[in-house]
Amino acid sequence: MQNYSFFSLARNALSSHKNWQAAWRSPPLKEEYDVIIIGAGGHGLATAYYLAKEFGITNVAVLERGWLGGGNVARNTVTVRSNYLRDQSIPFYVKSVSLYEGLTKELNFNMMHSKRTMVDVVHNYPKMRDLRRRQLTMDIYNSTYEQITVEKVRQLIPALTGGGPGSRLPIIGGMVHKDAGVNRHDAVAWGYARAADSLGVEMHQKTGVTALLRASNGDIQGVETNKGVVKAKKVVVAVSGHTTTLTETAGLKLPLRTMNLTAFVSEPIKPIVDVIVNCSDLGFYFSQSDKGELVIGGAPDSAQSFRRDIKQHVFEDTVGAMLELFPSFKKLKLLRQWGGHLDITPDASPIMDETSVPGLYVTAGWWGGYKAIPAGGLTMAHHVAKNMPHPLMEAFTCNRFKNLDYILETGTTTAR
Amino acid sequence: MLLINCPFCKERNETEFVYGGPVGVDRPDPNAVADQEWVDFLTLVPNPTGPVFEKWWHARGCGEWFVICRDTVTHEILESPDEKS
Amino acid sequence: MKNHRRLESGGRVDRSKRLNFSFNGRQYYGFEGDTLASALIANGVKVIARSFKYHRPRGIIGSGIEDPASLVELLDENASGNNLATTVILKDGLKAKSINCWPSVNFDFGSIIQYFPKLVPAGFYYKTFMWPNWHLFEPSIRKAAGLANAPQVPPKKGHFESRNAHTDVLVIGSGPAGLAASLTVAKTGVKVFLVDQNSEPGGNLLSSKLFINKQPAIAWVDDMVSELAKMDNVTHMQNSTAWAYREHNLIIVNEREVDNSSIIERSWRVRAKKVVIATGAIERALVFANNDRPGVMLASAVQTFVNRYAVKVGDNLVFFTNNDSVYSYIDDLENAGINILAIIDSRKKIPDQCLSRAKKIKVMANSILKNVNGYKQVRSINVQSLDTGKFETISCDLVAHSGGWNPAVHLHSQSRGSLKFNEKIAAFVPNKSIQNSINIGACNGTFALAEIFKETNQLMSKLSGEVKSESREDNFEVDEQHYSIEPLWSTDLSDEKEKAFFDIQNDVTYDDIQLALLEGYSNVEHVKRYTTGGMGFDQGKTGNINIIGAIAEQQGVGLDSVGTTTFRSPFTPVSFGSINGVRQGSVVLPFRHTPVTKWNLEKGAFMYEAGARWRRPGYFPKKEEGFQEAVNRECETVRYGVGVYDGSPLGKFELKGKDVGVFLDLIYTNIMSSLKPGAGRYGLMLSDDGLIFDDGVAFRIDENRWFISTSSGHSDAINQHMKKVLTFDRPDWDVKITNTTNQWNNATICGPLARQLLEKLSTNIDIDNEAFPFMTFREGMVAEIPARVIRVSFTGELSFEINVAPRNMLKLWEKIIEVGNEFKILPVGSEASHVLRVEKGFLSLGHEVDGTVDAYDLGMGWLMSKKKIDYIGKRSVNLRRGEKSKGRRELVGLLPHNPNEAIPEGAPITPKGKKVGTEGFTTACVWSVVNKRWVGLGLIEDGHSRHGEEACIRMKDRIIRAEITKPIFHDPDGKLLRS
Amino acid sequence: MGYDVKIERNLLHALFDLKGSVEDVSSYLKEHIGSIPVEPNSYVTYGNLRVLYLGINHWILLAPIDEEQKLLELLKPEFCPASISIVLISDTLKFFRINGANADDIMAVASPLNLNADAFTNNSATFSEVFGLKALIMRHGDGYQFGIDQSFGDMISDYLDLTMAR
Repeated sequence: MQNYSFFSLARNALSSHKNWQAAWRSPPLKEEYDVIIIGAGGHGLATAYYLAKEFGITNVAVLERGWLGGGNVARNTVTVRSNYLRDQSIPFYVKSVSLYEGLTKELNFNMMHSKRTMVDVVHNYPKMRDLRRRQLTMDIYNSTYEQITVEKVRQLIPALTGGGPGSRLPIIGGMVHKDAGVNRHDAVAWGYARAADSLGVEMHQKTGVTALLRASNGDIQGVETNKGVVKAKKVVVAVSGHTTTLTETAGLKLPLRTMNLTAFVSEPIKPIVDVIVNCSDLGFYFSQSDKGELVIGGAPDSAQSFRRDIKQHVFEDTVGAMLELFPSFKKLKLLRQWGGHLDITPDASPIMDETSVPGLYVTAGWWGGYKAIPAGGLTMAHHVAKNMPHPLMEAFTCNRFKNLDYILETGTTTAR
Repeated sequence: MLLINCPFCKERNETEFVYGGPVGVDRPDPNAVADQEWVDFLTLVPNPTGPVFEKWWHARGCGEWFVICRDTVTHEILESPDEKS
Repeated sequence: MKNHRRLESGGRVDRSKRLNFSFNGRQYYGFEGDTLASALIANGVKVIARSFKYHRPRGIIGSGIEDPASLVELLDENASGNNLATTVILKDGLKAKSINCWPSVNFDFGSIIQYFPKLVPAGFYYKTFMWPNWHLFEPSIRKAAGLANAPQVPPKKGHFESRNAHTDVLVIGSGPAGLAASLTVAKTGVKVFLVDQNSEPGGNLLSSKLFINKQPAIAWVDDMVSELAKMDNVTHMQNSTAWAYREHNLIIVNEREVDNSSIIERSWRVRAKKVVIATGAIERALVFANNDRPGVMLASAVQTFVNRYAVKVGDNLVFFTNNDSVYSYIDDLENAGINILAIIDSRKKIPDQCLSRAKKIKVMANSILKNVNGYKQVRSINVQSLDTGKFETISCDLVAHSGGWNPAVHLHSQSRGSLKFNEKIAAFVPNKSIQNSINIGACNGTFALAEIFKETNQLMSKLSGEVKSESREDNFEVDEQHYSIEPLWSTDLSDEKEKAFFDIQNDVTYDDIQLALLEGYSNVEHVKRYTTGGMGFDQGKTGNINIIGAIAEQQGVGLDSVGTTTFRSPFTPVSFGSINGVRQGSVVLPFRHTPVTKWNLEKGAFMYEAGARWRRPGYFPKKEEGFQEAVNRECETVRYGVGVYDGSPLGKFELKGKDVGVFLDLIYTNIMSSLKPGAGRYGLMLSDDGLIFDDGVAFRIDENRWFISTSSGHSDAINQHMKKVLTFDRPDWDVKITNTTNQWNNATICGPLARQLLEKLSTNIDIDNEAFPFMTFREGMVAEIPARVIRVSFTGELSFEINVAPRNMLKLWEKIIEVGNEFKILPVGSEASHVLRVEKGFLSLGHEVDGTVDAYDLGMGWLMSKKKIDYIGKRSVNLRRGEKSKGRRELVGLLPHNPNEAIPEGAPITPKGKKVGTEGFTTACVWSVVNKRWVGLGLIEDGHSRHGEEACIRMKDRIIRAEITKPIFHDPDGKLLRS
Repeated sequence: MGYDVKIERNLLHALFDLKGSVEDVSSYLKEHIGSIPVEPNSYVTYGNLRVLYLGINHWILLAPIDEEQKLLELLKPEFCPASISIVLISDTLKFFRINGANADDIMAVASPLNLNADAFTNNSATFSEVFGLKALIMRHGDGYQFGIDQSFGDMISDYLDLTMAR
């Protein structure tokens, strides 16, 4: 892998940047691989990388219907955090956050991971109690969460001038999650892809999988694509939103519904907010990117959808919530907005498991799955390589629904 | 924001309605089905890329629950219930 | 300063209305009808802004929303961040300044970076700043981020509005196509909305000097507009941008310059049966070295500034084009006194009708503008003939270029319509519409005026058919126009040292695009993201197509197979204030009051946000009294005297029909159908997956009538649930439900003295315990008010819930307080209620029910009917418990070893207090006034069999040890509430 | 410059909620009041009394508040047959009246309902949304009146003040 550094940049400048290598190759598609990963999004690419890096499995193809890194990794709001409620979830996300922190160096690709802390703005006492429960449970797993006063909230976020004592929903305090950060989402996809490629993993873009193929004994034996049949004894489905579309071609039904979640950015402005602001009582969250845009998210749409679109009323609710706390943003302008679809399970926690089809693995149900990419990739690779789940993912099985054992995470999306 | 055809009130803004999930199988007799069948009823819902039958409640209108058929890709409403009165 | 670049006459500015403004602290003036851009040009101001990355000086390039560079910040009362000078309507007193430059636009420290451009190619930040750590670099890079400053305060005057509109036809764009279409449709009598982003109608006709029906086009525009104005069924709005095309033909329009001085901006949600998109076309740039120097402009902008604003942009002009359109500007510009030195045309063969318009001008076919000389101002250009390879330098102060025209397909594309690449005009045009919309005119790829009218007529008669009317035939005579083009996505820059920009705002150069492609970022989305091309304030309106073209050329494919990046809303940036509208302050979220709310506030209650948007009193502190003292006082009043609380928010429903009994048996876990008239029961409702949904009571009024009450937070959900079950699962059952939540308010008096108080209030109900036992209700008069009195208890004490009509509630309340005085009655807030229910071990949905427990875990298995074959949730609870009932978290009492030590609510319980996975948590902990100690409730694994053992609550710095007990700390036999 | 409207707030009407099949309700009402409307979301008038048809098998009887007692005696909610349900709900809705030149502007801000004259006529009545809440909307004079859940009355009042643009 070509090394990236200031010196390589300077050296290449001398040759007018004509000698850079492609970040990943475009090899011809083979007839068979050890492992096929469907979906070159965050989870698919991370799984490929860790399969090669940690488990030495390099005869791997990542098949992507569209363009590499074009899934939800291209559309999310890049918040990385580990403030979860349940014992099953917290250690998983703690691991993910720590992997993210080392990722720039590990992949030699600057993710610009900025550990800038998240501030939960709290408006009611039941919420505060819930967050305190999180705080004390998170402490067991070394994730930090500290209660702060209203004054401290305002000190950390000077632009937050609303929510005063006479307002509709006065702020009563906040929680600070210092482990939280943001980074460059495209860099995560490209960094994993480049590193996986250098270890021998193949990326195949514009290679859409149309069906999963099973052998006569029921095991998975490969996939059918727009470029022909490709064989593999192990297939990982990492196609947020379209999971059931694919698994149903193998006769496998999964408890997933596909929904649309949207985000938007403001015009670029000089730095005004340095932390990630989250306010679930009103229903919005945002951070300011290094480009100066505020990256803002809110609640999901209610109904099922495969259309990456904006529901005007959901969008207006988010804007109204933000303006309540940041009234000076009234003249700030919306620059761009978009949607992405993802699938959700009955308990809103993910499924990472080998399915009842031997050799077929799914990683799905990611509802805010960006933060889970490194740990999701690592544990999935572990499962595929060792034929047994990684301890951190053990709870997130398909089978938990057989006994209706839910892992209910309130606030799985950052807002609501 | 959809424009949903309520059987009583005709076309109304989506904000007047509450989404009630896709129409799955009918609720089985809980005393007559195997565990797996019961769990499937609770957790497996149709999730097609295309037309899906789904329940909506006209919460801020006439109060009727009804079923429409909507395309999950285009959001076009392909079938609405007949006008009833 | 004087307007020395202003023409003596012409244009659409009103020279009698002089407007003073300031830019970067200097005073200037312009006229009504000017934009900030035209006024700055009139005053000879050339450098408007500095670019994002290289801080190169930038001038005005376009004349409207397409301009990629002229960003300014508005100050004072109009303060707003990034604005294109070309779209800022000039106002008297306007103050603006340049963005992204320090200390000033003419001397910019940041520009030093441009001397090291080789070190900052596209995506350089992905490759460096990694050692030793990104955190060291981020602060200084972050400082350079952003463009303008965000406004520091909200607008001081006025407010925003958002509103709804419904129309038969929405026409977007009041250019020639839009105006003709509007009038045609409006004459059929249907309701028409016509919106347009510009300050004046006419679209491109405002900039040209064309003739329609032998009169100047602008006169035709005036005729059309005045005819439309006479029609009641037409709503015509200028300064109104349709910026989002949502599903089901919902279009969002941002209206500025509202005819109501207190409204800053207005947002319209327009629902249209049919949408006619007539948004015109946007001129695109050509890519050549130093194509960003002030004085390099889009050709159409030069024409617009001259014809519409009467400003002479430069004196000596060179055109650079690959298409016909610049040839039609020649006369207008020469008439304005601009000296046209040359037309550089990249085409080998230039159409004759073009050449005939340029007879006196040097036309250089098959030639390329190689580069521009000058820094803050164009000084000269170098042109190369591709025939001979020879170079020539031409001194000039203005370069007007045209790379062709892109139909403004943004809204069509937002509506999910598809696009196709039209080779004839070398541009993407609408293909299929998905929603009920059509494209007409230039946005449909039809550029010549005569053809626009022809097409509009055709399409409109078809549309008129849809809206039930005869078609009409207009016959417009217009001057001929021709349009042909040979695409030139980029000039040959392989050996060029100077920068050539694809995206002028984000400083994305030819080299950047090449680098992205070299490194394998081959998809158009990759190129956009790697280089940030097209991601600026202008979202690449003039430049994106060239990026697509460059990719196509490099990959040797057609533009069709490269495709476009997604067109996202908004079409142009729009303020969050207008999107939000009037919703602010007290109404930012809904709120609900009872008739007692005002009284509570007057009595100094500390108000809480409760479920379902109710605002409820938490406690009533006396002066200089803390939280705990106030709560203790209220609790003691209930335990030893009598208190009163406002229970109005409880959800209430009346049910009638012959099947209500069986229905209640289905939705509650226990049996309700056996109740006698006048009697009621407490019950649990589950969802079908066995989770606890609500708890409440059901009472029978007579054979066929019942009422139920639910928790206040869930009444809407329960209404929904009941009707859903009746519609889909039990359609044959006769159950009619009326929501009476708002028909009944209640004051609940509770405590050992409650009966005495009720007697004092005077009632015709026999309130003796025998005659009116626990869990029954009676109707009668209380304090001369018709009332329904219910004996339920959420505190564990003797209670009477006195329900009355809301119009009588305050009267009842005040009477209770007045009469209760002698019993030292106190109003009780939700904090005291919490303490009282914890002392009794009563369930609270938000505390003990967190989605993992069932009724058995809570020790309420007696509510789970064994007799009933089915009730909602039964099967799932049994399935979840399965054979094993070990390891479940069960409700227990927690008595801290130290009676004065509180356990924070939510605190986790771990085995022996170790730093390991939890075995439970504290659901509630209160100071018990009857036990004079802290008492808690918790959920802990196998808790029912662990009474007497020790629970270890793990805090960060210590362990709180507590005894596990039964979850009840007061009157375990329930004698008091039945007394 | 504000909108030119006159707003009356928090008015009470006598209201009776009626449910049951069309046959049952129409025969019961015919006996006591008159025939019921046929068009969904419309009403018929009998003197100062209106019968509103608001949902499948759902009507509301609306009259001045001082008629309440008289109607109670006439309709006898407790004694009507099991097949129909009559519930007094006068206090459930607080009514607001908006009249004047700009009544349409206020309603355009408040409600997504199509209030164009051809879509919402003089004898239309329907449940729809006002400021995001369920509301019973009718025309009134040169403007409108709408009823909103009683507990939201103060909120609607605040909302109207904001909308009046003063």
